[in-house]
Amino acid sequence: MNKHVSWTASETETSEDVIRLTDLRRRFGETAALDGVSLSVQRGEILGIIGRSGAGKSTLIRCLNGLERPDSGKIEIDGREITGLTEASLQPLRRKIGMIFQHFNLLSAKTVEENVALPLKIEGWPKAKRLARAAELLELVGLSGKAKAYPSELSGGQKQRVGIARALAASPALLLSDEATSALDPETTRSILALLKDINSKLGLTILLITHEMEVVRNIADRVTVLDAGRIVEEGPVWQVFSRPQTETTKSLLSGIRPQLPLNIAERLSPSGEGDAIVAIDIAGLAAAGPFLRSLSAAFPNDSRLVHGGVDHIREQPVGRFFVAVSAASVSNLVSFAERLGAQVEVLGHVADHA
Amino acid sequence: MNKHVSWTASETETSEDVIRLTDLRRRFGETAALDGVSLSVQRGEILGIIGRSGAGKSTLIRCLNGLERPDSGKIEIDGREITGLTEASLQPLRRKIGMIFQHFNLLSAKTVEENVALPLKIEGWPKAKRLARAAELLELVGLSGKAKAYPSELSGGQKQRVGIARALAASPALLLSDEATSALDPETTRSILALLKDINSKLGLTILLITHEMEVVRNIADRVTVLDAGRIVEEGPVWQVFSRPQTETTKSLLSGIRPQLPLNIAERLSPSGEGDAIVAIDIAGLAAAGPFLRSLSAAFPNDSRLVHGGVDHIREQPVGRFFVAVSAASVSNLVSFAERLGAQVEVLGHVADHA
Amino acid sequence: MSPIMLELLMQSLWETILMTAASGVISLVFGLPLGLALVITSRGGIAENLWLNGVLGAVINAFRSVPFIILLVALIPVTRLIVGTSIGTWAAIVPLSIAATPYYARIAEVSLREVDRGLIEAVRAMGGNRWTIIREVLIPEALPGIVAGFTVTIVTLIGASAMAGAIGAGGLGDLAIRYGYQRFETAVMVAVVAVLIVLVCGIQWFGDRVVERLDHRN
Amino acid sequence: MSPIMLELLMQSLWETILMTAASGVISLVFGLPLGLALVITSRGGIAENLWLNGVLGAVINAFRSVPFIILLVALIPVTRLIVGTSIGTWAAIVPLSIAATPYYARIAEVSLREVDRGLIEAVRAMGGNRWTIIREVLIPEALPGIVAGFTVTIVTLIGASAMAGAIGAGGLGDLAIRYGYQRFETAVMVAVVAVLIVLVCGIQWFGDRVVERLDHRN
Amino acid sequence: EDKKELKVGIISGEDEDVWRVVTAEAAKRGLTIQTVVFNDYTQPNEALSRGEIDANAFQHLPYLENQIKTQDYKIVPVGYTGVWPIGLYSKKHTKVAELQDGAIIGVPNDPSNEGRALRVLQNEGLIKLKDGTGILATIADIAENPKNIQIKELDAGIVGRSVDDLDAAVVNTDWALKSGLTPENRIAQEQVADNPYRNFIAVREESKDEPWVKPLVEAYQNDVVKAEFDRVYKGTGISAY
Ligand SMILES: Nc1ncnc2c1ncn2[C@@H]1O[C@H](COP(=O)(O)OP(=O)(O)OP(=O)(O)O)[C@@H](O)[C@H]1O
Ligand SMILES: Nc1ncnc2c1ncn2[C@@H]1O[C@H](COP(=O)(O)OP(=O)(O)OP(=O)(O)O)[C@@H](O)[C@H]1O
Ligand SMILES: [Mg+2]
Ligand SMILES: [Mg+2]
Repeated sequence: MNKHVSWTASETETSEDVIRLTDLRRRFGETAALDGVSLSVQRGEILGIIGRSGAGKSTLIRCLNGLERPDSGKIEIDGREITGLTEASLQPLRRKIGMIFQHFNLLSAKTVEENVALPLKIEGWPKAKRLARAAELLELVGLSGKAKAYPSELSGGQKQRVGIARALAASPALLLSDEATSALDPETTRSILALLKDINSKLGLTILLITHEMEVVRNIADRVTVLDAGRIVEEGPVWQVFSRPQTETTKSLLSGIRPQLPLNIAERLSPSGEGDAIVAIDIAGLAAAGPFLRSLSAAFPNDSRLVHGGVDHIREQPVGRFFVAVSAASVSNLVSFAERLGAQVEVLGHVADHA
Repeated sequence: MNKHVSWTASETETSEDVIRLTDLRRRFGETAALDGVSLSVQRGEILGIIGRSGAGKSTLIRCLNGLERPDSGKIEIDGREITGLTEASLQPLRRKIGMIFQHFNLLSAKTVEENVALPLKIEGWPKAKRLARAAELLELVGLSGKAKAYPSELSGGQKQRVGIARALAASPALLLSDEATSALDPETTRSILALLKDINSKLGLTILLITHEMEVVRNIADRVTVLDAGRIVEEGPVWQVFSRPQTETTKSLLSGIRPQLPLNIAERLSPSGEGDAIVAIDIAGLAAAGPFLRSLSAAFPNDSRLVHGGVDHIREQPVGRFFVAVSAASVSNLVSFAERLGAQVEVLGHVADHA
Repeated sequence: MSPIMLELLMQSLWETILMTAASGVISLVFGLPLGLALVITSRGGIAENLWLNGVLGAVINAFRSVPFIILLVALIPVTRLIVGTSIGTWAAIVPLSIAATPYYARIAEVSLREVDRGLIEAVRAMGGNRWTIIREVLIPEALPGIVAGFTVTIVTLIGASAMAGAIGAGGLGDLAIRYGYQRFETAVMVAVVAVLIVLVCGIQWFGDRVVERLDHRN
Repeated sequence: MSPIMLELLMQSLWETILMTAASGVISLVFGLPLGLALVITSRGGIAENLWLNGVLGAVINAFRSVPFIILLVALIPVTRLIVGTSIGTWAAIVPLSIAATPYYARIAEVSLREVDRGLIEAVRAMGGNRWTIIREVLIPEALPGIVAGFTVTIVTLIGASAMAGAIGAGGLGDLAIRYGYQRFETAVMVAVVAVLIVLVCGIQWFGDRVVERLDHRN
Repeated sequence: EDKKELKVGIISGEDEDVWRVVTAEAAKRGLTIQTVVFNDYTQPNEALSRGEIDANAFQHLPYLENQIKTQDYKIVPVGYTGVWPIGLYSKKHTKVAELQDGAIIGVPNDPSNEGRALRVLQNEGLIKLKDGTGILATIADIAENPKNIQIKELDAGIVGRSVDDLDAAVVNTDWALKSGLTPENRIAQEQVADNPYRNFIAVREESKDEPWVKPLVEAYQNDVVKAEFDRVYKGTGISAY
């Protein structure tokens, strides 16, 4: 439509930055919602944004399409500085940015299909075409039967899916998603993520994805950014951050998705040297694949036992996290054995009886 | 307060049913939101309710405190039939039931602390006492600093925590929670669940917990009920349902929490007998603990390799799910070996090269 | 009641309906945009312009400050310009509309202000311009309130139209005043008031049904 | 302007303020509960009672149907019973209040209807009774609209009070009619109308500020 | 009982100025007058009859008689004040005879003025009222209308200002002046001599012999008041006592 904003990946294949944020700040009274955020997102990338409740995630994403004006800092979208733009000059830009709201924000006076077709109406599509497109999207999110219903007649997850369909209707080049799957069951979440992934790879859609479900980040994001109290505390490829989180915040956020020693065993751990030792072994990349555990079993045939944990895959990268019980006598052998194979090892303690 | 509704576990220790539903039905036009639901919940139990979006979960929970009137069926709370009750006679009952709404439903004209204190105001507490109690609860949900803020000044997760604090304010005997943690980060979720679990064990709070996060069910629920299109399709102790789901719906809902063969390997699977075979092994209970994998390694020392999966714990029950690569020649041996140890085994296919 | 009174009653009913409907429609056509203008130019509005907002507010207040009978007289030249005469039912429509427009603007303003800002943001995020926001959000979302407020306005207009008898507009209110009140023909007054009550009840009932149908918020 | 006119102006201003304030407060005190009653007894309301709703609606409509001047006269016995006289500023407060109460009931009804049902459910779920719902949800949540509607009502009352000149109530509107319209003293009329405009602008400004402070919905 | 303070009901307008002077004159005679200003013609008699005021001064006999008939008032006149003759005005015609078939004529719409106006039209031979029609004639009382005259009933204060939209209008003289009508526009007029529409001060029948009645009338009927009367009414009203 507009020269400035036609920036889907299909047009230019260089991986330049679609979004570049420099030292973004936004205060609400006492609270610094954004406290100096700098961030770049490449075309076609899927960036997961995680952080504690109140960390500033929604505020960040709202700055990107000008719904929230930062107090200071620079926002460049496709190389164009937008902080100074008027509402009117933001409009063509926003038409290429889809947004899924944390609270849905569906228009109560419009039916489901009218809600989904609205971005197309704004783009000036004729009625028949936009209703056809709405029907197509409702089909994709599994809501064909609810096209004529009003939002008040939908369940929470159904409302959220309407919000997703609406955000995708105008085939945006950039999708800002604020907890788009939080009200969805895992199955529906999976199908929505598959849909997003599909659009991402076929049309080069760039996605910024706020979520509290680490599974979602693991399954779909290329890179992840961890916000804490308005600052970015960690950032990197998902498999790296997930397998070796550096900050306490990240570790805490990820603790649900990374195997943790079960409470009933952890409670019985004592630092004393009696009984079996419990050792946590982290290993990522190719070394983590099956052979590691087999080698371990082979090296300590009657003496090592997998108590908890296993091999997981993050974006095709195998990541292993094992809690192994080993007799007190073999602990140091096991540690040096594992470290030789490139693992991070930690002796957590000892359990008196067999767990 | 009222003779009929003082039913906390501390008073009577028999494990009678707090909730008994018989053939509950509710239609919205064409949609059967509840299509004959019968269910019992015991005092002090934590029941997880899962199901696809639109399955009828919210409708079910809303029937329990009379916000929704079923078309037919019987609802007994603490042995008292409530379907026929008037609004006025429901009121004392509802004061003992806390409810966390999917969409928060915070009063916009009241501050956070006034919102939390409202159930106490209804119970007739004096102002100073109820504000003290509100402060206590806000502390518990980590929102002490926001007591004087209005809901519109909160982030999504903060709003949800206010809703949780409010539902707990009047020390209910039964808590109805509709996706109470869906807008919360994993860390906050964990602390909220710990709080609920604590109240549950100390005061015998009965909890009905709708959630889409299977982690939540796994970590806190005693029993789980799976709804599909208004019917209960599966029900049982969490560790049982989670380790051996019977219906397709449940399997699909749980697939995220149970290790799945990574896509990059699954894609390369072929039914032909060339290359290594990939075998899925499910094993629950004590047999799943470490020795199983060690025995396997011992039995097929150079021939078996853990590709994905591992040992997990559900409510202290070890649950194993392993994807093992084994040479074509050893497949049948491995299957019979595993089955002898009580595992469920499935040969998924073969991969040509080494995964 | 004499046939002549009955005829007068029917004619007055028609005059009331004509005056109320015409000035109602006009006040809707001009008052709603004016109310919209008040809302969108106010602080935090989608076309914030406090200066314009102040001017609009002052003009509206000015028209609302002038007693109706004075407006009626002061507007005689305007009325003559527009409808060609300053007397009769049609002439009454001008001052009635001019009085009702700022009134309805305030009523509509109250409802338009209630629209959830999140919905406005949703359409802003889609790249909708002000006009889109007005057409797709403000008006449809406030519609139940806009219609309910219009019902209030119409009923108020029926009351105000009684005063338009001063310029020979006729109508039920004027009939009631002249025959019932000034001439103490209580029977006529009671009959006229009864017709008025039925008319108002009908309008309110119809308005309520429309609101019910439009309201999808539950 | 002569000192005598100035004194008259000040006195009329005081009479207007007195009439408007007193009847405004009374219409708030009675109109708000009436509006609440309309909302809670309506279909799906928290005290659904369609019969009562119909009766209340009809009574309100009846009062709203009667032209104000007729109400003024018809209420003379009532007025005398309440204030001891049927003429003067205090006497005007009775018919003004009785006219404004059903009017404000309708205005408040519009705002009260807008309250999100989810919030009512939240308080029902806590075991709140109707009274709690009214006090903690309906009124506080609709308060911005209730206040904005009250501002509209007060300004409308200023207009209506001009007609109370019929019973010798005085006030600015009446002064404007007497001098401006009946005596054609344009200077006086302009002065009076200017005072009226300032008064109305002041009330509107104050009302708007109150609404702004009360509105926490953003 | 020795009444020291009198409440007198008047109709808003120029009379307020006149009564300010009357109040001053009354003070000289030991009477304190408080005027109660009405802008509606039905209320002063009602208030008088109920004893809320002691006298009023706004009406003529035909009006009072009709009020007495319908409302049973016990009210009597005690002294004349002035008369405001009513006239037929036109900006399009110079004689009554020029009024054509179907001419539109405006008349005041309040009962007393309307009856009076219709009688002016009857005097000019434009219409004929039914026999036995009282002074409060309305258009329903027209028996013959040979010229098919269309009569528009308008507010007394507006009928003059609408003369451009009419062929002719019956206007009270005071209103005529304010509406920009001059004696040249007058094509017919009510007779002034022995005009039954002279206004007066009225009191309740029971108080007609009170000692304050005489000084009250005297307070009005004097040269000081007449001067003010002539000043404010500029010849449209004529003192008539
Ligand atoms: N007021 C209503 N009018 C019409 N249909 C409704 C209404 N409320 C719910 N439904 C329908 O009933 C079904 C069950 O809704 P319910 O809200 O119980 O689902 P749910 O299991 O809570 O889903 P979710 O996980 O998405 O919140 C849905 O198909 C929904 O569309
Ligand atoms: N309008 C506002 N007024 C005052 N404070 C606000 C406002 N909006 C946000 N905040 C505060 O700014 C901080 C960041 O809010 P934000 O909504 O960005 O958090 P979030 O990371 O999206 O959290 P969540 O995961 O809970 O949605 C919070 O502490 C919040 O209370
Ligand atoms: Mg957020
Ligand atoms: Mg739900």
